[in-house]
Amino acid sequence: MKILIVDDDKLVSVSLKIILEGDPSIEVVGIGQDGKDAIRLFREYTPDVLLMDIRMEEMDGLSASKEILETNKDAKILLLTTFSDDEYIIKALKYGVKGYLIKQDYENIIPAVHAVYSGQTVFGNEIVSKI
Amino acid sequence: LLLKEKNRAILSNKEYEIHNATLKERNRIAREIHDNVGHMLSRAILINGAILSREEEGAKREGLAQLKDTLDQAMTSIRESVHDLHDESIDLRSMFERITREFDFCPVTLKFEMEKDVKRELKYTFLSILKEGLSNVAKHSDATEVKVSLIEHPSMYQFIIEDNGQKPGNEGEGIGLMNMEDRVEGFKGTMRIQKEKGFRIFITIPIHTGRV
Amino acid sequence: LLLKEKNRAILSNKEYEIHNATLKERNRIAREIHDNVGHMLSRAILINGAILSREEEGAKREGLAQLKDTLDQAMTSIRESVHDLHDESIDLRSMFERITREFDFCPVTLKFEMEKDVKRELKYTFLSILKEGLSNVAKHSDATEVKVSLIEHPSMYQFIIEDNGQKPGNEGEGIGLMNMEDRVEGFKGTMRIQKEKGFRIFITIPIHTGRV
Ligand SMILES: Nc1ncnc2c1ncn2[C@@H]1O[C@H](COP(=O)(O)OP(=O)(O)OP(=O)(O)O)[C@@H](O)[C@H]1O
Ligand SMILES: Nc1ncnc2c1ncn2[C@@H]1O[C@H](COP(=O)(O)OP(=O)(O)OP(=O)(O)O)[C@@H](O)[C@H]1O
Ligand SMILES: [K+]
Ligand SMILES: [Mg+2]
Ligand SMILES: [Mg+2]
Ligand SMILES: [Mg+2]
Repeated sequence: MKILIVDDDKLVSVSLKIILEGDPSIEVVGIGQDGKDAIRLFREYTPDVLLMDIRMEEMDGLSASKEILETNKDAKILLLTTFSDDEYIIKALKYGVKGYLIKQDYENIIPAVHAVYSGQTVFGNEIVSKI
Repeated sequence: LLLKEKNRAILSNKEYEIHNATLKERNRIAREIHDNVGHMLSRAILINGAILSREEEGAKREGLAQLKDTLDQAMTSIRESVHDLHDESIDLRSMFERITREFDFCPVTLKFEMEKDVKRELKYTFLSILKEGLSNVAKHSDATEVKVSLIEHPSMYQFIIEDNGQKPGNEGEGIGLMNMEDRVEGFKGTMRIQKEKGFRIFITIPIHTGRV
Repeated sequence: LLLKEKNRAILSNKEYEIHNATLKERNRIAREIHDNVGHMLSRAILINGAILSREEEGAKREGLAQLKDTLDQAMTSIRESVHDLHDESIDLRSMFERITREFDFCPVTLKFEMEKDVKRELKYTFLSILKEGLSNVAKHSDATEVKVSLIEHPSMYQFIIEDNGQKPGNEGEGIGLMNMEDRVEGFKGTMRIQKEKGFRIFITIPIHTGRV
């Protein structure tokens, strides 16, 4: 499974990459730092799942999700957030992202990515079959 | 006399603004903590997770696991403060319970059936109406019982304060009822006074379904 | 007329109380964060330090060093918020500078010689006296210059606002000066009005040496 990680904090992305690659079936194909990177790298690598931070300086994860989903409505985007009460989450779900993950709960990240890959939805700790 | 009223209006407005200022400040800080410390902590948790994922069993792994627990606790603590802050720390139900319990002119029965959380401006409006309504009973009425109910219906809140007093006075003397009406109108609600058996204030406020 | 004055007193008091409520809330939250999250973080830093001290050079050590940096940053961020909070965000000097600079009735010279930080109530008192003093000059005086000085002496603060106006009016009509006096008395200070050449307000406020 090909994964693209986008977060404006490089230490976060690199840590996520290391954690994800503990699963031999996962390959992190690229790392980006803002929404613009996300759009560009998504086109370049067509990843199976895009893991993307919500709050980023240059272009946030919300606008990037919107743009990617407009041209590629099957894109599987899983958003990363610091707290589950992030006011943007609800908006993002309306755009058609496949859910969100709280960074702190990284132990859930491998199952979450698999779930999204197989068409399920992830709300923080919960994996939901279909909305 | 007009001035006296204005004076009182200023005071009640003041209470509101002080409350408002407090909440604003709280939210500002919540956002600050959320953005700065929360971000740093979750980064630390991820770095730790990355190291842990490559560490074999042993003393070092145990230390890293302790570190993880501690960071998780810090995160929980922040989340709780931030959450408390967003909740505006007014719990409407317990405020209603306290105010009605502390009213000592006559017994009050309270029916409180609210599901969703309510925006702070509206919370404050409910509270100030309740206070004024009860103080009016104590000032103007010979009631031996008051019934208060605040109920969430599918598309509106219904708020009733009624007493069984036998000498309903002439409204329009003070500014208490006027103030209530102003606030209710601010939420596009309606307010009616009925004086059949006792004094009854009947308020409805529409629930905006578009709200998140 | 008495009511009108009372009205104004309430309003100016309101400004004060809103400010006060904001600061109180800020301190409450600062303490909470400091105590809870700060404690947790310093524990995490210690655990990390212990692990680091036993780790050889290599990728893992680098990870732990990054973790340490992140935790240090989080701690700094908390300390800064807490510090900002305690500072109450009013910088008296810059407020004095701004108020005197923005006064456009006539030039103001400012002498500001304060060493230690001042408690927030006193800060607010100084500020409101300055504002009232200057607004009196604009309202009542034909002055072409105002001198403001706030100086910290070993055992007291000395605060003077004086203008060179030639038509010192009769005091006791408004409540501005009364308000000043009230506040000064609240700090066991003294206030004198002199009207030899121009209008001069002379205030001293004792410094409590026992203050923390
Ligand atoms: N529970 C009640 N029972 C009987 N009369 C009432 C009751 N509540 C209000 N009234 C009548 O309505 C009038 C208007 O009430 P309102 O609260 O507006 O003014 P007030 O209480 O007289 O003065 P203020 O609220 O400004 O201190 C009262 O003066 C009183 O005659
Ligand atoms: N700088 C000044 N120069 C000349 N007269 C002054 C000056 N400051 C105050 N006075 C006189 O002292 C009076 C009392 O001042 P005070 O500030 O108490 O009331 P006010 O300015 O008239 O009204 P208020 O402050 O309540 O709006 C003024 O009315 C004025 O006659
Ligand atoms: K975030
Ligand atoms: Mg970010
Ligand atoms: Mg009343
Ligand atoms: Mg004045």
